[in-house]
Amino acid sequence: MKRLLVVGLSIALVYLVYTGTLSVVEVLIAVGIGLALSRVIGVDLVKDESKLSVRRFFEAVKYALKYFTVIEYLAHYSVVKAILSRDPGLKPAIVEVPYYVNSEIAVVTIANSITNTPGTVVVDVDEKRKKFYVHWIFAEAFEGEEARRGVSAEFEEWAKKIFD
Amino acid sequence: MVDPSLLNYVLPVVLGVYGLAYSIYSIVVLRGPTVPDMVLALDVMTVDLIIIYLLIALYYESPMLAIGAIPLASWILLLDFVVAKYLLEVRKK
Amino acid sequence: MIDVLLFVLGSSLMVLSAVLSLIGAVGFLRFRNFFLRLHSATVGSIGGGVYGLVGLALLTLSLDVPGYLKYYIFGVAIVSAALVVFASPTGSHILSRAAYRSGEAAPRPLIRDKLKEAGLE
Amino acid sequence: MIAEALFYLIVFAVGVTIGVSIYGIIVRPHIVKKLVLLTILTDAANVMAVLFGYYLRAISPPVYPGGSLEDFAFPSSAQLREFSSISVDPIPQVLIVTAIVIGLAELIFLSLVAYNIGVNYKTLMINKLEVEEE
Amino acid sequence: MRSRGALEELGLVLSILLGVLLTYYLVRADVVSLTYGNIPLANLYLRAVPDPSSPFTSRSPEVVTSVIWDQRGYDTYFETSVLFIAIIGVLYLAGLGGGQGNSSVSTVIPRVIAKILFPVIVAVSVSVALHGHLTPGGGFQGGSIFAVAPFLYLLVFGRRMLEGKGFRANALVFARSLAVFLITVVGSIVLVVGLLTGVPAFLFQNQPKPQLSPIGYPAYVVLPWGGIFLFSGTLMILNVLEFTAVSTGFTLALVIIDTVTGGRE
Amino acid sequence: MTPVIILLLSAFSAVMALIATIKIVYERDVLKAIIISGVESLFYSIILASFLAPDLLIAYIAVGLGLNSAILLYALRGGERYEE
Repeated sequence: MKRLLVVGLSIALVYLVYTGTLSVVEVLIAVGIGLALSRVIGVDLVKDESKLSVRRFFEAVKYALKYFTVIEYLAHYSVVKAILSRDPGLKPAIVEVPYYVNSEIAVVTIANSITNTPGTVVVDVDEKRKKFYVHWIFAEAFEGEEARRGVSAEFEEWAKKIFD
Repeated sequence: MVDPSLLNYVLPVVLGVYGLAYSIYSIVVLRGPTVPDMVLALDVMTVDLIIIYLLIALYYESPMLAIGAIPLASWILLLDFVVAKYLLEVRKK
Repeated sequence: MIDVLLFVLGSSLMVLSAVLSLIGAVGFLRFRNFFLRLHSATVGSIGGGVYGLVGLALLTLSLDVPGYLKYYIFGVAIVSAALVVFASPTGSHILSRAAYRSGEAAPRPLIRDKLKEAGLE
Repeated sequence: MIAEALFYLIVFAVGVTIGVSIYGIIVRPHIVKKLVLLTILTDAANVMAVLFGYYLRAISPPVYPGGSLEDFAFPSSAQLREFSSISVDPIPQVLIVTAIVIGLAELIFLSLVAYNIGVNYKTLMINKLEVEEE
Repeated sequence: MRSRGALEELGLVLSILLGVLLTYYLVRADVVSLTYGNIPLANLYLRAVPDPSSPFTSRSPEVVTSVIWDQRGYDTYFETSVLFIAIIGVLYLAGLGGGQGNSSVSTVIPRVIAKILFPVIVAVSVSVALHGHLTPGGGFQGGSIFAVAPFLYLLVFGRRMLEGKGFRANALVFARSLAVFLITVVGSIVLVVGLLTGVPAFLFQNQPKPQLSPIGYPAYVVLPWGGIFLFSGTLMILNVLEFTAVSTGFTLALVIIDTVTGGRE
Repeated sequence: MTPVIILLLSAFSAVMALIATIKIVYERDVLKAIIISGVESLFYSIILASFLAPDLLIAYIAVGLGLNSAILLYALRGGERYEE
């Protein structure tokens, strides 16, 4: 029930933003479409209803703010320096990074956070052994905890707080 | 409220630089030696194109020209998927 | 007062982001390999796209134009920024995976390849 | 002056694109490439038709702009005259929407035909097809 | 690049010459021109279509969609039929059956992201189709945007998942045929009523015409809480029906093509 | 008055579309030709946006970039990828 409402209202919000008007009929249509869609695919989007809480939402907002200011700035700085300098000093390698979260969406959050910072790209995921294979442009370590500390430790902390 | 005529100082600069980046990406797409290179450049070009649409809509002050932005953003990955599927499955034969 | 602040913040974000997009394009020309170009593509799409969309949204919010235009472009810019954040890394991931597995583009300068050592095919 | 030169450059480039894609359709043997060039021919012809409706004073798409729904429903005559002096020509766009639908329908059908040719004759090249049939 | 023969060079030159000639005559005959304004026919459409007092009105601010469904409605109906017949032809050529359900591009990341993108695309497409008479867009545009969402599921999860969501081939064919049939009904209902009551009417007629035909669809309803809801007669109904027809048709075509080409080993 | 910079962008796009067409005609790899045709529809969509045709723009990004390339790639699976 909670799932139906949350997913439906967020779809209705997207609809209203795209439509650009706020009359009564539009809001009714938007809520109707949102609820209908969320009946069909809400089960796919939110597996566990008990995880929908306000605290987790604010954690996500905090994470997004920190990610898009501090972390992205540092990553962009190093890659832009590598692009513009005459001798980039690259050490490209595909390293093996373990992860310790369970839910699918937490895995995807970590993987997309890794890919969205310039310098690291997730090339493959091994779901059975819980390993990411990451193409890292300034490789410092190749496997295990050291690689995890360099690539994904902070993202994983946040993902555990938000989704697990 | 800020006077919209101030946009005349900002928009040409931004549109010019984005247009320059867009043109370099389009040259890369035509030149890129391998297939994944071309698709990757096409992705980034699409992101640039979204911003250019919104800037054009702001220039003409007509919201109807911005209508293509969200659909375009939601299938940046479609061509990637199709090409990846082709590369993976045809190699298997 | 807050409008002027928003305008200045938005336009400086946009100029910064346009320059980042240009740097990403230069990176495409300078790097010689697909797997290195992936990183400059990230610079182009996150630094050059998402920040530009957020800046455009802030800039539009401060202008003295009719409401339907202002809020519409604001909403569209924010939603498409969110979509780019979700969609662009997924595309990079699936493309690099296909390129690696099919051998279409080999990651040539590579100091160690754990994926090959793991033998995951 | 600059604007006119650029506009005629666009018209010229689109016109030559039409010519080159016709050449490619006739000369290249690969069926899928023929289909690619066919879509390009359609696209270029459509863009050319959009260029017919444009003029330099136009700043509005052919949609009557209104703030509220009442403006949409009951425009005055003077407003409409002003609208028609700044809007582009709607008729080419109407024709092109129809053309896009039909082009896509034809492409879906022809691509399945091309696939079946490839499966049955083990090749997609027109010139090799003729040799096999003798 | 292999060397090209003299004949091919001649062909390229000739085709470029064709383009140059085309451009020259278009510019020379003022078909493309920057200085003049609109031609009288364009002005007629632009002024008459949104104007409620004009005899040719459709009560809609969107000139393009209203010309498509009102002034040239009969033509557009047959264009929809062309799409319908093309998809029937695809069905005939393919012969449904076979094909395995799994997919090769599917790691955990695309699976989650496709689930997030699906409702966004559907919401956008419904908005485009429902406001076809107010903002740019319409049935065809909305339908082709919608078709991307099932296509994404098809690429990531395979055909089984799509069938589990209700996109089965029989249901799609049924929805499509029903929509095309209802377009015919909506277009001819004014004519039938006119024949029964003895007043003149036309096929695909939208608003009443002052001297010719006194009957037609209403343009808006007054809402109980004040304000009006404008739906421009047939325009919104036909847009919704066309949206159903085009979206189901494209989904059907993509499912068929994926089944046929993926099932071969 | 239409700003010159938008016209400049469209003129660049039109010329690049012409170059792309010539490249498609002489390209041996048909997969690359299909991707270049996708780029070409991006070029044309920018022309449509700056010449004020939003109705077509929205149909075009759905059809030209999404569906056309996908359908052509499916057709290419029937036979060989390289053109001799």
